[in-house]
Amino acid sequence: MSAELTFKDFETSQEVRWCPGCGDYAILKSVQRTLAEVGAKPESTVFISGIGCSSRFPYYMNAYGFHTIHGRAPAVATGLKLANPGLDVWVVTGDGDGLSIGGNHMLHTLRRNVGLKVLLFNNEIYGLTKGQYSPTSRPGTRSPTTPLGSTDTPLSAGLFALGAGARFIARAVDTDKTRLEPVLKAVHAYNGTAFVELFQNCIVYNDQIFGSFTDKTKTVDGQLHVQHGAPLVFGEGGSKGLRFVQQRMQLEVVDTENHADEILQHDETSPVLAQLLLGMQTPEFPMALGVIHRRSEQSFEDKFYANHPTGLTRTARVQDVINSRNTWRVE
Amino acid sequence: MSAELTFKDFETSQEVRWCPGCGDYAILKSVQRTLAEVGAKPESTVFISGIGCSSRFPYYMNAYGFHTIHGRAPAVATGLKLANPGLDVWVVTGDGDGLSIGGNHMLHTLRRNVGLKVLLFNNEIYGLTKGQYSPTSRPGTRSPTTPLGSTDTPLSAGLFALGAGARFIARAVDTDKTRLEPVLKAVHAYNGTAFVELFQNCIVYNDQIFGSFTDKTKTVDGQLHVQHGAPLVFGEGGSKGLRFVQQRMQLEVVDTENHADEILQHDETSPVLAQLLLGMQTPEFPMALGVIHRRSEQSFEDKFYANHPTGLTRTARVQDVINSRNTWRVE
Amino acid sequence: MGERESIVLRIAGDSGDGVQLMGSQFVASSAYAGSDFTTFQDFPAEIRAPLGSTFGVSAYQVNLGAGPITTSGDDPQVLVAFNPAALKVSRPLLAEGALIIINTNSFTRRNLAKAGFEKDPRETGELDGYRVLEVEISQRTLEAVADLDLTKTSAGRCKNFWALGLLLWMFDRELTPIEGYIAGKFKKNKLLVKANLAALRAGNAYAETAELSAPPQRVELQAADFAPGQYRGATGSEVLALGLAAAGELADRRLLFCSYPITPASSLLHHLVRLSQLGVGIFQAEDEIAAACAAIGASYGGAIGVTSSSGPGIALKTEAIGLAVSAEIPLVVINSQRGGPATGLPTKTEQSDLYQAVFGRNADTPVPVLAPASPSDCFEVAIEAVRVALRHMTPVIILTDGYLTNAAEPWALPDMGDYAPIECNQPPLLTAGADGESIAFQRDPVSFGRPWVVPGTPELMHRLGGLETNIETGHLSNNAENHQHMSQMRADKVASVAKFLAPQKVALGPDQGELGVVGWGSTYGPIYQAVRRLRDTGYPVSHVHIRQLNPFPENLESLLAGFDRLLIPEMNMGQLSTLIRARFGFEVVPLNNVTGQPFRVADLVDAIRAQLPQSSSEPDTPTPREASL
Amino acid sequence: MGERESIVLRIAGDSGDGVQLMGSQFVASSAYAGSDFTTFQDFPAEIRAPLGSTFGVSAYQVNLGAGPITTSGDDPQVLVAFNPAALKVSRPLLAEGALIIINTNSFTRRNLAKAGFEKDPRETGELDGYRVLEVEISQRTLEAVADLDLTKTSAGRCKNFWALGLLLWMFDRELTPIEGYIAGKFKKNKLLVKANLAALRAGNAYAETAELSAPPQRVELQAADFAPGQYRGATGSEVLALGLAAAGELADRRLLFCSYPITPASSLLHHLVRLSQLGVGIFQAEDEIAAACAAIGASYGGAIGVTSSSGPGIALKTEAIGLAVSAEIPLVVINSQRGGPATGLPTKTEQSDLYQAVFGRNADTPVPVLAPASPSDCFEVAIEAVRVALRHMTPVIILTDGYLTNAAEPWALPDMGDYAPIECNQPPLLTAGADGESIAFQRDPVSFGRPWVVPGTPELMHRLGGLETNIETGHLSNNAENHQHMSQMRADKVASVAKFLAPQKVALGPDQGELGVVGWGSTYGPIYQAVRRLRDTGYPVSHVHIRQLNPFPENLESLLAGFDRLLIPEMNMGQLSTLIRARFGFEVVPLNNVTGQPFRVADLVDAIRAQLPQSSSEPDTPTPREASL
Ligand SMILES: Cc1ncc(C[n+]2csc(CCOP(=O)(O)OP(=O)(O)O)c2C)c(N)n1
Ligand SMILES: Cc1ncc(C[n+]2csc(CCOP(=O)(O)OP(=O)(O)O)c2C)c(N)n1
Ligand code: SF4
Ligand code: SF4
Ligand SMILES: [Mg+2]
Ligand SMILES: [Mg+2]
Repeated sequence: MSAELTFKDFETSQEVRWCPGCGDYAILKSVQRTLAEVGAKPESTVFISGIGCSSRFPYYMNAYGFHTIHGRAPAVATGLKLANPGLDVWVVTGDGDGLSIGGNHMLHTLRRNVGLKVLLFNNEIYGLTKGQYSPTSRPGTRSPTTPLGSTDTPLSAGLFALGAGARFIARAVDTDKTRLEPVLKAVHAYNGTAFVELFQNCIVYNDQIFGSFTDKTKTVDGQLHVQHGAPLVFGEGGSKGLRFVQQRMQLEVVDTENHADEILQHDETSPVLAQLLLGMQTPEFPMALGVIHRRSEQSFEDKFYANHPTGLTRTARVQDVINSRNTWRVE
Repeated sequence: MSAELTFKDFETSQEVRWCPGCGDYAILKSVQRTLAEVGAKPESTVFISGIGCSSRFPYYMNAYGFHTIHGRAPAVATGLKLANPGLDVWVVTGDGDGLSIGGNHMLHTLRRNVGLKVLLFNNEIYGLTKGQYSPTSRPGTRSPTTPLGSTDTPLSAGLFALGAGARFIARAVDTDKTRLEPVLKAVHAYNGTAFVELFQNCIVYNDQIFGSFTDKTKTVDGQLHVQHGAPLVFGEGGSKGLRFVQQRMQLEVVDTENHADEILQHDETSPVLAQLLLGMQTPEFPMALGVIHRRSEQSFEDKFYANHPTGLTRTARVQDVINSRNTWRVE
Repeated sequence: MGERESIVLRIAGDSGDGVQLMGSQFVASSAYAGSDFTTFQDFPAEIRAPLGSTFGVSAYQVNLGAGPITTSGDDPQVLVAFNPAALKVSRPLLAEGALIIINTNSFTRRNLAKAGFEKDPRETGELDGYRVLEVEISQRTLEAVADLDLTKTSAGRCKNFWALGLLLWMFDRELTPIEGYIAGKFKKNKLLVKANLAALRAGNAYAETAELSAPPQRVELQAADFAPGQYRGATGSEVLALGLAAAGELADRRLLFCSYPITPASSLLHHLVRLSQLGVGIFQAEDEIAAACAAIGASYGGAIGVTSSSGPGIALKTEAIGLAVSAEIPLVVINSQRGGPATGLPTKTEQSDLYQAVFGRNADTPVPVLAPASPSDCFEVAIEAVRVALRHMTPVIILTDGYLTNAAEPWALPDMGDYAPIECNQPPLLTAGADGESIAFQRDPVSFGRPWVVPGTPELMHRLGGLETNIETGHLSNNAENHQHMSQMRADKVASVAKFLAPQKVALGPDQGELGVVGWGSTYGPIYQAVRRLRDTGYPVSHVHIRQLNPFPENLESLLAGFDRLLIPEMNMGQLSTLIRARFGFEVVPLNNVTGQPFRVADLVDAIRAQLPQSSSEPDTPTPREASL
Repeated sequence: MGERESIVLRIAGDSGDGVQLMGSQFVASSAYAGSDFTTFQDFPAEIRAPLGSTFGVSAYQVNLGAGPITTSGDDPQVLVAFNPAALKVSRPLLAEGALIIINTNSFTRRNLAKAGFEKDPRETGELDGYRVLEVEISQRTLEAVADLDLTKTSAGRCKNFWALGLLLWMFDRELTPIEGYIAGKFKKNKLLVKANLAALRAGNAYAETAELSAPPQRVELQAADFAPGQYRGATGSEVLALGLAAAGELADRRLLFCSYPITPASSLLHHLVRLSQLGVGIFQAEDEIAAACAAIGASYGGAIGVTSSSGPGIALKTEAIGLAVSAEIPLVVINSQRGGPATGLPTKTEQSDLYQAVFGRNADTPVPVLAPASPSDCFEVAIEAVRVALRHMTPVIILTDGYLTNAAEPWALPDMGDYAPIECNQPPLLTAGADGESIAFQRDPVSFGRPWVVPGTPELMHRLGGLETNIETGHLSNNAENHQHMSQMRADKVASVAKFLAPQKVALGPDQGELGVVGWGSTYGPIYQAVRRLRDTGYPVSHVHIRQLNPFPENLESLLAGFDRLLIPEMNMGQLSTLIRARFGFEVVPLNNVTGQPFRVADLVDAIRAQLPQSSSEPDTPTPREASL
């Protein structure tokens, strides 16, 4: 495999079985392209998923793949990463898989900073089981279990991750490959838990739920693409920006021209800024996309190996250990 | 039971079986006293716990009590609250019970805002199982499973709750009854999920772990008692205060005299301020105590009943429903 | 075609072809006309597979006729194939000489390729031995609605009603009920009412007029011999939902259904959410553990807590079920079984969670287990389960499965007046000086049910939990003898359930003899048919169907002992066989089918006959097989 | 007191009295002197109960002597009671005429009241029938260390060594090894070394000098007849930990132990964390589900993934175990059983998770199950479990329990040279044009183990999961026949385990006869003793102990068939009885003990004799009982 890889090298023979028009297709392609571009090796790349439409992902990737059980992918992946930290381990999950039944494993994975690349396909619905509302569904979501509209308060995936202590939080839109692929590259390069919320359209059960910022006519005013060190501006030609109102401890949208020096710069290391950006709701605010939060910190497995007295290698013989303590001899 | 109740009315005949000197005793007493003071009725008060030292709490309360299984108290309590929203339902849990195995239920309880009063006894250790480190243990904690010191990054209970969408977050020290009891009263009065982190000393396995702010010599400089609308000051005579440095988006301790007008006022409705306060680490900062965050919002069960077409009452007869659709008659 | 006792029809096409709607309307019309029936919906595993793919085929199968019809039929004698993939998938199932109605418009090169046909099967001889009726269904539908102002897509969507019109003529059914249905269904869009009516009538007319000179001739079905009464068609999960609501009414308690979606259990959730007016509430929890625990909390609070899932989700609930046993809290746990292990075959049916239900908990933790035999039986079982849970203060497991969930049959509507109220154990009055705390632990001497003392009750405050407690006071106890007593009490409690339930009866045949065929759950239909056929041709065989799997009915041992041989067909690797052997020590012959499909009656007939080798009276005829159309 | 074959000693006191340390040092000294022994630690359920309370009593019991000693003994003949509560709790256990050594300094009014004595038992006649030695242990300890500069508390803490000194004199043991131990243990604090040495010697001298004129006289124990070799004392969980590490070495793989603390399973975790140098890693997960899944992930990555818990935690793992079955991933699951249901009796022992191990999963999901019989046997079983997991690519369950976990006995140290390396299934070489993807699914024809292809291996990328897959390609498959084949393959795989394991032997007695007593797990010790006693007095009875519970050994059926009657003692409500009946159809007599305590040998002797009513050769003697001191 000396020749350069293309995305085709990451395709499998399996027929892709998502609904026509599902956002999953676009993400699959972007991942395949990104892996080819960064020169990942299929044999040292592993995709671990739970259960859900999105969790079928591993079948379509020519890499090692494990389609585990509902909600448990981060736990399986943690075990794998401890056994072999040299692998690139990706976790593919959904809003139900990763935040409902699997919320606890996600929480502790993020807290520990296990070196996993977590792609959370958030379509705000349980796709595979035919469209019940999920913990990220908006209030009022009509579904087979909420025929009159849901009333639960949704979870913000980003704020949840921040509260869990995530060091890397990013967001991207399924079909926007020019923005998605750089995020995937950053994920690939990161060595702790890289948590990415992907806004993924479920054309069957929750079509256009992200329309307020993904609709062609809305992207310019509806999306803010953050870049560390760059001003937090959006809109036509960067005409709008964000400033911080200390009195209320809140963000505000202002026009860039008149408030040039008040516009915030993006600082991906600031938890406060992350909280503000992740908490922005459309249409009042744009949706913050890109790498919103990134701090460098030793990964769980690095600590594990560094603190393990022998780096998990066998340096003694069982016989010697058995014989070493408080023994006596009978002749 | 027309006469006024005293804390004795909330005691049971069961011998209390915590280790002598355990912080749990003080909390028990404060809860008993508070319930008596607010005029709670034993018969409409329920304590639901998981498993752990702290989870033995219900046995010692003359009220209804259910000592369930490890980590699941919030889920059992949610079911109870839906069945009978008129009850005062308290959840007693530990850092292991509520944040390790039970993290997911805690997350979703907070997200939904179920009307539960959650007392999380955080002793940063698994007491009942003899002292293993927990998800809130400091790095370096020596325990039976981490004889060389733990390396995991701990979870902040408060930041986790905030990320989960908690509307009420408070903190108190086990033995400081003058501060604890007002917090418990606020908890009693709140109608959504009231989440309280109690710094509870485990004298056997993690003694004095909160010494940096609970030690008698440290309370004045080590504790900041927040009060909505009041300035965020602490230290001898309120000599120190917190200000916000916008550039770094961080808090800073300053002396009150010279920076009087920069000192922040506590705003319990601000998530940003909550994040800042909950994130403060001793000894650089004081430990923020009291009601740190409180926003009023309809509780889960109130929404449940309001949106249930019949408020969960039976308004039709099964026979009529059975006979109502697409039937035919055979003579 | 002459009069027939019954016939099996299968309609297959893409998910978007409206196959399920067409099937259910066809069945409705047949029901009005007095046919017995059992239907089965065969959904694709994918949500919305690519158009034209074989794995995207959705099918609706119905067996209808004089009855008793208890299965959806082995081999379809009529197939409606909306596209090549539908033909590809269904052809191997058909009876010899079956009639295949093909929508020729969909037999394009592209669709043929998608279905994996190298050549058009109509030309390769593959369809020899069948009778094929080629109709331009799509084309004729478009023509029928041509003068309405519809998009081509909308117009095309009417083709299921066109095809239904044709079928209705074939089976000599009235159009009127279907017309009424169309008017209701599309009442928000007059144009669609017109279009679908036009399509329906056009298909009907097409069949009637000279255009249809060859097959299909009319099918004359013998009417079923129904007992007088009110009927409706219903699937197992619909009936189960109503049964739970009925139990709530009989107990005069609210019902809180706590669940997390999973195939095929979700459909129960979807039905129950529409029964609010019966005092039913739904809690969609974050996972199965929370669902089980919330149901326990609900029961603790005095509602009827019900939780439901399929095998993998039930696995997660087992710890919580143990808590309900220990704390003696009533709880109904419904398992809609599916193919396993692990995620397995979520859309396929299986009966392989019997071990899990009876034995699948840590420690000695017995739980009553009931299994409905048919969609109608779901009503009885739901009520019985709640009755047992409240009487004995125990969790009860109901084992249903993917087949029962989706299969529909005519349901003789129950009369609620026939059901006794569901009693629950009331706490005794507190006499002066008595210990209010221990009242919740004063168990009934026969059922071992403890009083259901709910929070909010004055003076009876007490503590429950999962730690072992003193048998009298309910206080924590580490005492050795007490644990022995409590373990025995828990065993006795579950054993006592049998005292209250009906003794085991024979479903068909005498209650002793050469061979007993013993089944449980959704295999009732095929076993019943197979035994009926064999008995009709003189074979000495009986059918025993066990609804009460733990504890077994008190008379089961003596009943089974009356047969020389026992054959136990199950859709698993032999789980009931194990239980029967373990309990009674009988030799049994297991017949295990784990294909994700219900048993075929013909296969059962063969298997049963193989157990009757020297039966005297036997004409050596081949397995009776429906004459083909 | 003359020479005795064996004696049972119990030391009891408050958690802070150093009872466990004292016991283990006493046993060490006895071991050096050539005694066989079995010890059992009886911990209070509370972490640190109030001083002086009965529920805070911590006890250490040891049975020692000529051996084979296989239980920690029924009735202690010597009791050291550090306080009234210790006496209160232990008195009912004692043999008639036992010697009670009392620390009189603790028999204050306050302590007596805390222990629930209304009057001082020394004065009420309660202790008539025992021999009582009253010693001011606390007081004399203080005197012994008086000239050292110690706080009173520190000084008082030396009393366990004072009492140990006394015991060592009674049993005529050397002080030297204990002195060495003290020097090591307190090496960071010279003062404590001095103090404890002083106390030890003072206690010893006290016994030796005239001050002790009455009892205790010296106890002379017959030395045990040990096979030559190296020994050490070890608890089941220590040995199990070393066995797992040994398996890692034999397989030349890292071992990743993923667990969540729970009583009594945690002790395994605590032991393994100290075996890092053997390539063992520990992952303390957030819960049991994560622990099981992480172990699966570890095995997927080529390490030996092991997970461990007790019943309630195992319940949570059952879904994940199903995944390992489906994906054919090796995994070792260790269940340290405890009393149940639910939280139950966490500190008490029980064998009631056998059903759960064999049947406790959704679907047909067979898993091999092994159970060690004694602390030493844990080594063999750990290695065997890993061998099976790797050979068959399957999860394997080990059932140990609270008793085995904490019981210690002399362990004849194994020679690693005696163990064959553990092989795993290597992927075949990839030939040109072959399908690398399907190589992971090419199963061995005998063991049905598939190659262990781990991520990182070039060219063999493939996908695993919990959905049903094609038996040859490993691709997803909904196919009916394939599911039947895969189900059969999974059943055959587990059945094939028996082909590789040793046939069942008889533990004691002939391999056929009037009565076979059949046990499994930690009841080995008491059953063995009971059968031995009865055989010694001429009763025709054999002991069969099953290590391999699923599948049963291939010859088990024929072996058991050789007995006229089978008695099955278990610390549960009859779970092995069910399995034996279900599998072989044999009538069995269950003997069920669910008291949270191991069987008493005397009770077993009675129960076994009751099954031998007409045995010819029977002298009508009472149950042999140890002569009291
Ligand atoms: C233990 C268990 N519970 C429930 C299910 C059913 N189930 C499968 S996927 C899913 C939710 C899928 O939603 P999400 O994670 O958002 O993925 P999507 O299909 O939307 O991509 C559920 C409830 C299961 N397979 N296993
Ligand atoms: C399913 C299950 N897993 C594990 C345990 C063992 N266990 C009981 S309490 C506990 C942790 C207790 O820690 P925490 O919640 O912090 O309570 P504390 O004892 O410190 O008050 C554990 C691991 C259990 N009882 N059940
Ligand atoms: S149901 Fe939704 S998420 Fe699932 S494949 Fe279809 S479009 Fe995609
Ligand atoms: S172990 Fe710690 S938390 Fe538990 S009772 Fe003792 S002091 Fe309290
Ligand atoms: Mg989703
Ligand atoms: Mg704790």
